[in-house]
Amino acid sequence: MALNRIAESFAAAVADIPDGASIMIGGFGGAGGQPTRLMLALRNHGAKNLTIIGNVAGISMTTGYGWPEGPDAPAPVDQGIFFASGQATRIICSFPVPGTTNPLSEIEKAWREGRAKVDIVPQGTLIERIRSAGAGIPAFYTPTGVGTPVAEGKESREFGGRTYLLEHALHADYALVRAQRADTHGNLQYVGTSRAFGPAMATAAKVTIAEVDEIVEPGGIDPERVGTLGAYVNRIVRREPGDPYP
Amino acid sequence: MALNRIAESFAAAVADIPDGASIMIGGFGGAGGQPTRLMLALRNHGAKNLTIIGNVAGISMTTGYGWPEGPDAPAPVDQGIFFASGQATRIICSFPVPGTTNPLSEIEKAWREGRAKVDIVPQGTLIERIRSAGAGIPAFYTPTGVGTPVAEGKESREFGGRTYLLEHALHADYALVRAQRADTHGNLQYVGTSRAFGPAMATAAKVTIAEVDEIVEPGGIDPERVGTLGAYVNRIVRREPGDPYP
Amino acid sequence: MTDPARRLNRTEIARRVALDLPDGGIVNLGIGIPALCADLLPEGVELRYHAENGILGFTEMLTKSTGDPNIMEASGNFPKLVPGMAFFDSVESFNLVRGGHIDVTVLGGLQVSRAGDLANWLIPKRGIGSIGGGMDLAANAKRVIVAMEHTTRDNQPKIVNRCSFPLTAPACVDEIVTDVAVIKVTADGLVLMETAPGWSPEDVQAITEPELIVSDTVSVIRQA
Amino acid sequence: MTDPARRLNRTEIARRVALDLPDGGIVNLGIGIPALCADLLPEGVELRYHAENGILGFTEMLTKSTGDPNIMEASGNFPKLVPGMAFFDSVESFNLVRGGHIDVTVLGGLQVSRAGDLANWLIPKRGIGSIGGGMDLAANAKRVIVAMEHTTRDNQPKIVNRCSFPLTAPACVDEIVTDVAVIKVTADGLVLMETAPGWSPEDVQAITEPELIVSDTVSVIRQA
Repeated sequence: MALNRIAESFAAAVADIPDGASIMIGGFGGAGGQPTRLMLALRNHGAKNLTIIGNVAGISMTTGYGWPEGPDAPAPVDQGIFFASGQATRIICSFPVPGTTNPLSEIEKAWREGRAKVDIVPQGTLIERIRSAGAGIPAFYTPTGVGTPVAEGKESREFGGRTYLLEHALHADYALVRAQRADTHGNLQYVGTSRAFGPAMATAAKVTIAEVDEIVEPGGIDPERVGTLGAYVNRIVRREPGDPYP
Repeated sequence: MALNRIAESFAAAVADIPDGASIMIGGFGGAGGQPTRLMLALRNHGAKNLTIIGNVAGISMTTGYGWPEGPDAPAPVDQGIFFASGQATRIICSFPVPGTTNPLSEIEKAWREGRAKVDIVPQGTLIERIRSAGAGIPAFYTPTGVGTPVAEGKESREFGGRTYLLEHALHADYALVRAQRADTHGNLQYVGTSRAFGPAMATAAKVTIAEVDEIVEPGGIDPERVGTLGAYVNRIVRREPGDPYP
Repeated sequence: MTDPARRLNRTEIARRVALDLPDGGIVNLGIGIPALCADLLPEGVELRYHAENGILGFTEMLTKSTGDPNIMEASGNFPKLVPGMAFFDSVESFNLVRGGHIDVTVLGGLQVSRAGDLANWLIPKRGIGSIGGGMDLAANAKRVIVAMEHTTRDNQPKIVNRCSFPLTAPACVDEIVTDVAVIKVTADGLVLMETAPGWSPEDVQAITEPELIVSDTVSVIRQA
Repeated sequence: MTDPARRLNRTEIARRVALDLPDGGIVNLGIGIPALCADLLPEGVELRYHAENGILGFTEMLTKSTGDPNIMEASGNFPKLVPGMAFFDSVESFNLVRGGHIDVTVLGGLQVSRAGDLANWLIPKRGIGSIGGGMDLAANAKRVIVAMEHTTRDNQPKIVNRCSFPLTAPACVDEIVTDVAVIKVTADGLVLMETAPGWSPEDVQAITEPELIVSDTVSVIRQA
């Protein structure tokens, strides 16, 4: 009983997210690995002044990045929905804008209008900062970003004749992740490249909520294929069969 | 062709290990995950003045730790063989001696006789130092060891009101690892708890050599089950079917 | 001085500790008395045991002749495959530990100080010690319970003003369960919560170096 | 000044880069011209392509209507499942990159300096830029090849004394392949190795800001 992690609905799973919360959103960018239903539930929930932490952000809705195409394919959804709705006031990500400027993404519109702060972090530094938060490491040194605007205001130090930047752990209040299968204890199984930022984010947030296609009994996930341990997962919600979103 | 990683024998796989080399040995301690045939080949090869990097070291031969028992079970082998042979002069590990003193392990004998240096590192710090070496992180902060003899001579620093130690990446010249299956490109599949230190060590050494039960064509390992990428593996050697060592 | 009554045996110490393992928790049990807790849980309590080598969710052990050395826990025994288990590497295993995701660890102890400092990895005259995962667990688990005999074989206190042995971690212990007492470590000092049957608070104090604060609710040691 | 002969098209640039991808290597191709290299390898060359999102060993792409969004590469396309592939998370993916395990990365460029500084992530007047995995790749791959047009649309040099745009990484570029030249970055400066058909070293110099050292073996741009 004490191990059961099932939440009754997407709305219920995000109902306690307060104004001002920081929210990690799993996946890489694109449909694979994105917790689309949890995102839509959070949009409907309406919490405000949110900080969104993601990787590629806001370009699927403008360019179709990582989304299937074709007559039955749904219109892409991405982190831009929280900027269109006015809920998010900050994003920490590695790839907030596509190479083209037209049409402007919702994130870029909010930034141009002074409604949102955009923190751009090199992708390897972003994932390592998230991983460090979960792993109890408050700070680490990385060679990435030395001699670039990323180094501004940061400590640097030489090791073995090369210069490195000190980077800090990045925690969040909530992580929304997407996996294909969960067992009732919250163990998650991912497929393909849908892992991406999900497993690290699940370790770095106070509350981790997983959106899955299927919930099985313990034993229904091969112990060799647990991608996120139930130890990190607080709530799991099953998608409706036949959900048009990938 | 360029991706083929198969070595013809255990002896051939370790033949270029020079005197003075640092050697990571995978697994955790015990039979599972230990590259026993590669270790025996290195013992026969005879390279001297070796630094051994492992985790639990030298207690299987004295206590049977992690080895099967029974009439057909082989006598345990562990890192002590390199101290009995006089090849190793240093070990970096987390658990070099069992709780009991009798009989003395080969590592402890060598240490008592002044033939070997023993560096004891907390297990979580040891694995993170190895992981950092492979991940391009020269140093990181950890809370473990603060206020203990482990902190002696190390920098400490506060983050968020807690004190942490600065720990450095630990590289090696060679990593000997054990997996159950390899494909010809060097991708490795592990089972159960035989992973342990192997995957991180494979990333941290200049040359990684894997001992496996089975070599398959590419595609013979599920892409979801690759525990060590072929990118990290330089040589693979297949064990003889029916090898008595586990 | 002779004991006023018998001391608890190792199984009884473990049975008392088992009462404090939280339903649904992630628990790591050290070698020795701690490892005995697993078989002594109150009914209805479900835990997920973690072992440092990379396994979560194991329960009972197979014999060494029938087990699989590729499915091991950190004491070198071979657990049975049970539903809900997970295997992972040592990096992930210590992310769990260092990251503070272990709810309770139960460790053995050589000495515990008034401030909750723990020494359990090295008797200096022994020469080399073994740290293993103990420092990571002691420094980072959400709750650290030490299960040990109250005194050394020579009846010298193991609960001391200041540890003379090298520390595993400072100010890390939350609770001490011994063969004669349950003691809580607080900011005010060590609070005696329970005593073994036939042992008075004064009897416990007599073999304890720091002064104990006797709880208003001090009781006989409970058992699962 | 008019061009002395036509410049190479994007496919021809990519075909030249493909000659420098080492058999058996781990290769990461950026968006744009770099991504074209994959289809243009010399016969017999086997590479393992890496993409930042956590895939190694992919080859060809499926169409967006038949592919699976759970099997993606970093440009957002959907690779076909082929033998020898591996999937992993972003932590592992950037261990490969930051740890220096990528043999070659081919990146696009806005500017490359005489010292091999690369600027490719932000045109300041554009406002927000996107760093993605580019800084990690540029700073840490064993070999960095930049594939780009030699000049801007206004025919201004993109190979400059000093980058005016924010850097991706300093002193990281090993080789520049453009639509008119192949240039090696050395400690002595930029060495002109090859020129497009009909282009003399002087023609290339005329649209390049730093002074080029003309190699003794300068030749026409080779093609796979």
